Amino acid sequence: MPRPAVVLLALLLVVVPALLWLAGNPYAARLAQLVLLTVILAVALNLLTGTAGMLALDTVVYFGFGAYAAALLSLNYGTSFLVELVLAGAAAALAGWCVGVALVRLASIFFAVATMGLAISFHATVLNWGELTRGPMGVRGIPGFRIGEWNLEGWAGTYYVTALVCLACVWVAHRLTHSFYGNAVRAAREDEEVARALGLAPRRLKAQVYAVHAAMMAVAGVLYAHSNRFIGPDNFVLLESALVLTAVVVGGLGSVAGAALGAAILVLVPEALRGVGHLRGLAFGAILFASILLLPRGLLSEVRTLAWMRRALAAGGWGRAGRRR
Amino acid sequence: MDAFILNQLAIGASVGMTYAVVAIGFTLIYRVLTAVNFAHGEVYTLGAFATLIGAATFKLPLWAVVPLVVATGALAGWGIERAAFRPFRRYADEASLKSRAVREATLLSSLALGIVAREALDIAFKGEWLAIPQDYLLNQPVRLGPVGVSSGELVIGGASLALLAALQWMLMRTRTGVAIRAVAANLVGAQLSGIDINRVVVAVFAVGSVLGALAGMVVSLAYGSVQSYMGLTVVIKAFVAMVIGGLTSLPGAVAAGVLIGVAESVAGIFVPSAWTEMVAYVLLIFTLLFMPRGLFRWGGA
Amino acid sequence: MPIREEIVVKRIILVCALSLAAAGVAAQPKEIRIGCYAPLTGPVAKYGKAMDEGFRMAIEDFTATGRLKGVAVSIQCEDDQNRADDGINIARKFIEDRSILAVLGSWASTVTLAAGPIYNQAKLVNLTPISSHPDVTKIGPYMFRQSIIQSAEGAANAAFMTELGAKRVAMLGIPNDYGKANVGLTRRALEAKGVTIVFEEFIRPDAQDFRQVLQKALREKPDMLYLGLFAPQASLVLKQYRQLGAQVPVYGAAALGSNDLLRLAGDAAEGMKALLVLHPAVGQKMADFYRRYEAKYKAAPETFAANAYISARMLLDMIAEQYPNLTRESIREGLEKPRTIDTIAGPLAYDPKTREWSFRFTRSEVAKGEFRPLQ
Amino acid sequence: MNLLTVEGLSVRLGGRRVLDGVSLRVPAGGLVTILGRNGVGKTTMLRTMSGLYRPDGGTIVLGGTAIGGWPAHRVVAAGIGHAPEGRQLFGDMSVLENLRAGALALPEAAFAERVAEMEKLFPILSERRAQSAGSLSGGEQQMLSIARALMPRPRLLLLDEPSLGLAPKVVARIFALIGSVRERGVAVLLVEQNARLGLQVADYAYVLDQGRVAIEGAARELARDERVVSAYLGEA
Repeated sequence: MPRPAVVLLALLLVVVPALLWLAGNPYAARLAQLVLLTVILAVALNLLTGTAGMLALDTVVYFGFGAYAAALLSLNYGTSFLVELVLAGAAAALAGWCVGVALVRLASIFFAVATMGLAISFHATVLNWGELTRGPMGVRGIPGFRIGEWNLEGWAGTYYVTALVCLACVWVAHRLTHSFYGNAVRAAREDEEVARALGLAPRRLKAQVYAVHAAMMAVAGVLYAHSNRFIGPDNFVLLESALVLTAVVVGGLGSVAGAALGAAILVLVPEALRGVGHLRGLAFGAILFASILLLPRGLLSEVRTLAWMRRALAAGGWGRAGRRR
Repeated sequence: MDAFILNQLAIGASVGMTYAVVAIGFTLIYRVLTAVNFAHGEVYTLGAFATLIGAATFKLPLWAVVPLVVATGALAGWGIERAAFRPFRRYADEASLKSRAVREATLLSSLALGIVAREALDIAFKGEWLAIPQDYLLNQPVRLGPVGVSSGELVIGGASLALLAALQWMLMRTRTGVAIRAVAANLVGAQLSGIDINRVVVAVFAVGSVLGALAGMVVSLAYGSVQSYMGLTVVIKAFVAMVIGGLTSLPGAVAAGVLIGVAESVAGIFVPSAWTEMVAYVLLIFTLLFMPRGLFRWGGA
Repeated sequence: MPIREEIVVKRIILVCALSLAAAGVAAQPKEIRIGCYAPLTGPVAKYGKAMDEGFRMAIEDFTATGRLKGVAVSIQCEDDQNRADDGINIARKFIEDRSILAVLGSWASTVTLAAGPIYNQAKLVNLTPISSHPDVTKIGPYMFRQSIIQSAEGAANAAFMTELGAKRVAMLGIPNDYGKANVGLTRRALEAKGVTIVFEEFIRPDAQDFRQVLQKALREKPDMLYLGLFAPQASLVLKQYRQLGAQVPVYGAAALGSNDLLRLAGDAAEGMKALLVLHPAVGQKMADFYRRYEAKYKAAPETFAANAYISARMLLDMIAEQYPNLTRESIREGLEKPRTIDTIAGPLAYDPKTREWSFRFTRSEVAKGEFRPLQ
Repeated sequence: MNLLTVEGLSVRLGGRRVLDGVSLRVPAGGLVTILGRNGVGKTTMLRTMSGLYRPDGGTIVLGGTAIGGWPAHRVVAAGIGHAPEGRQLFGDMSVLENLRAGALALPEAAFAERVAEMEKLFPILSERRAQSAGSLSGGEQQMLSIARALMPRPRLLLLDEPSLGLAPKVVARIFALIGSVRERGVAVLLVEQNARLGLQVADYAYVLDQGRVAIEGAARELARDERVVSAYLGEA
């Protein structure tokens, strides 16, 4: 095991919960959980936008799909969240694959516009399809996390469920990006023609990444529905997509660690500014603007992170990824 | 066709004209820099607020509001270019001027600037819906055979066609127009021909934003209310109109804007109007997938 | 190190002294804090701000009565941006802050419905002065409401509309929890009275042009048009309705019984019928409130400011009665005691079954640019 | 008397030093060529003189005025015309409009006069006047590019790879035209990968290697220089 992974595990599974327990503050626990949820979204979007280079604004589609699937399944059929994670993840991956195959041939800005159309259409659908989604009222009374008789509704249970899923997603994203596969995807990002000449299938790679990202977002949606206990169309407006994209940009496109850092900033800074009231929106815009202008590569850039990871892996002599060098 | 259908089409066309008039400025900027100016919606909003301030605060006559709106638009365009676009033109070769990184960075920087502007307006005007004074409004009913429209709609339609014609004339017949088209066609070639591209780009932003602000003015005069979030929906529709119209074609964007309005209206006959919001995006995705160069390949400008 | 030890000892003494002081405060609280969540930014910020200002006026007026001398009373308003999520975050924050005795808010039912269960579970009273969705107080015993109740409004609307001769009604609503409930409950009451609903549609709140849907409504030949909208959309609808030259009478939901509508719609509102609740035309005390508010904030108040004022005044008066034995539970008990309170909107009667106070409705018509009460 | 004097020019692009202390001279009315392999900095050299890149060391003096670091449009006004690599024409604009864009500062009468002069020099362009630049053949595009650069009456013309991608016959015509440009008193700085051609027409030549001047001398002498023959003239 490399040292960074041990540190991360210890931090998320021991240190943070201990601090939250000491603070005895469910509000802080809720924020910590929200950060982890946003980390899943940012890491997933980073796979798509950072590593595969597809600027997407449809985060809310798959996130919302997972959330609504979880809410409606658990209320109507009493399913467990574990079942929903698998079902929603698989369904989103399938849907993502189909959408991905259709959309990946669109170049940069057109892809962004098409995904924006998807996001707005999704919102209109959940808002107007009242028979299924309960329309603008949203879905209330969603049960918390439970496994059989084991009640995980409290802050600690909610935190641990989210942390474990988050770690799993980060691990998957990390393995995908720091591998031959990741390099292939990056090649497809830089130049489809060259990638094709290298014997890769760039569009298939991109569609695959799109499907994986959709699955991760749906998983986050399931967690969101069960921890928030309420979802409504307003949770899935275009601006939420822009928020996650901002997190990825602030953190540094292409870097898994950067995406996670960006997610933490984008959740915690506006929350800290809550007292300032009406300046929050202004602050959000200003953070985005300043980070693009002053930190065009984000806080932790892809190149820097990759270089750091290589050193860490070489030092740790970790598994296949390390040996392949 | 019965009067109901005709009226529905007329309403759709007039709503489409409001998308079209915003799309003109938006498309002009895209055409020159291949960059999307997401702050354009806020320019539209600023135009509407300038109209409100001119009419309600200073009680200027309508003809005097126009220069105020024009000045507001020009200033906003200059500011957006300086703050959100120029910082990314660090090198002057083609590889960096129109690279994907620059396009995406300016898309986000203009989006961020738009958010800042919108929130600032929201704070300044307390998020209120504000009414344009009654006697400035262009909403007298006008009957054209079986179809009833308002004077404002005729003004919006007339204005968007006039602005389109004026812009086309400017692009084709004036030296500034030649310079703008040269910059749009080839940034490096334009510089080596002695054209100061920074000046041309500022001019483009100023002209495009003046058009956006004028759009905000006529729409606010036709509908009568103004609010800080009003540009949000419209800029997205203008974007869609630009893509459907073929990205760089001004007449294409206008036609696509009208088409979107009519399609929304026609769809509204068959489904509840809340669903018609999706019409533009269905059109958009259809266009992108099956006619990636836009519905109208009208060449020329 | 002796110096260090000395500091430690000093610190211990200090901590003891502080905790003693704290215990003293608990016995005789010098500070009373009430939480509030409202949309202070975003598209409906104006309403949230009206709430905030109503609360502040209530505090001022309460302080002026001198009932709790030397006690600082404050209402801490947090911005929920009209979003359920933010409402939930604020709720978690408030339930942790033991100095918060009760919470007021929010504006949108969506937000209150999302945050309410958290307050209820934590046994912290949430009194909403605005959110009118029927489900709000069904959340549990810690949820109270002091606003127009949609079912009551629906019945009153139906009674008024049938007296005006409505037989075929076309209804337009805003597609949010307010509009759906308002249109739905009014529709049910109308149908119970034998009225036919010939058309019902929910408009796009971000649209600017509603003539397309108005034409669709008029095609069904209604004899009355019902608007379950807020003032910004309703004013556009009214203007465009006049432009179409339609003659069918218009009836507005009680939310439209505000001067804000008249300001935005101008002449187009002429002849509209609506129920008034928190409008200066309903009584002298309310007219006084409006006058004082205008003098203070240099702008006409939203009806929501009056809502907020009434709720905060009632809460503060009750706290003064209970002082100094104040707990979160005592607030609930105080509100629970069946009682009729006297407010600027006249006497309000409490219904212990629904934990709501019922408001009086005054029938009115817009004539010459203002709401005129009808007998 | 030297028209252009470049002293110790250094340029850095994206962190890489592309030019490292290059010095060269172009006499008034002279024809000087820069030779070198792909990627040694020839194009960067011309682009820096034209103001597309900022030098980070050295001076560029044109007829007594230091123009180093000026933006491109001021350099053009100072008297340098540049027919760039890849021609960089305005594809969807007509030939006449391309010429117009090259001389926006000229008043109408002077413009017409210049167009007449250019059409005399490149008769094919008068036939193609209203055609869009993108529809011209490669040779015609190259002529248009040169004509556009000559529109504002420059004292010095920078020519970047005019032979690139053209058939030998066309190349011969273009090089003949370079001679007539020179006869009109315009100095020419020619960048050419085809060293043989460059040395044929030039008076003086510089060979660039890895951002530095490796060899310089009269063109006739360089054509016999062993190093140049083996490295650049060889079998080609």
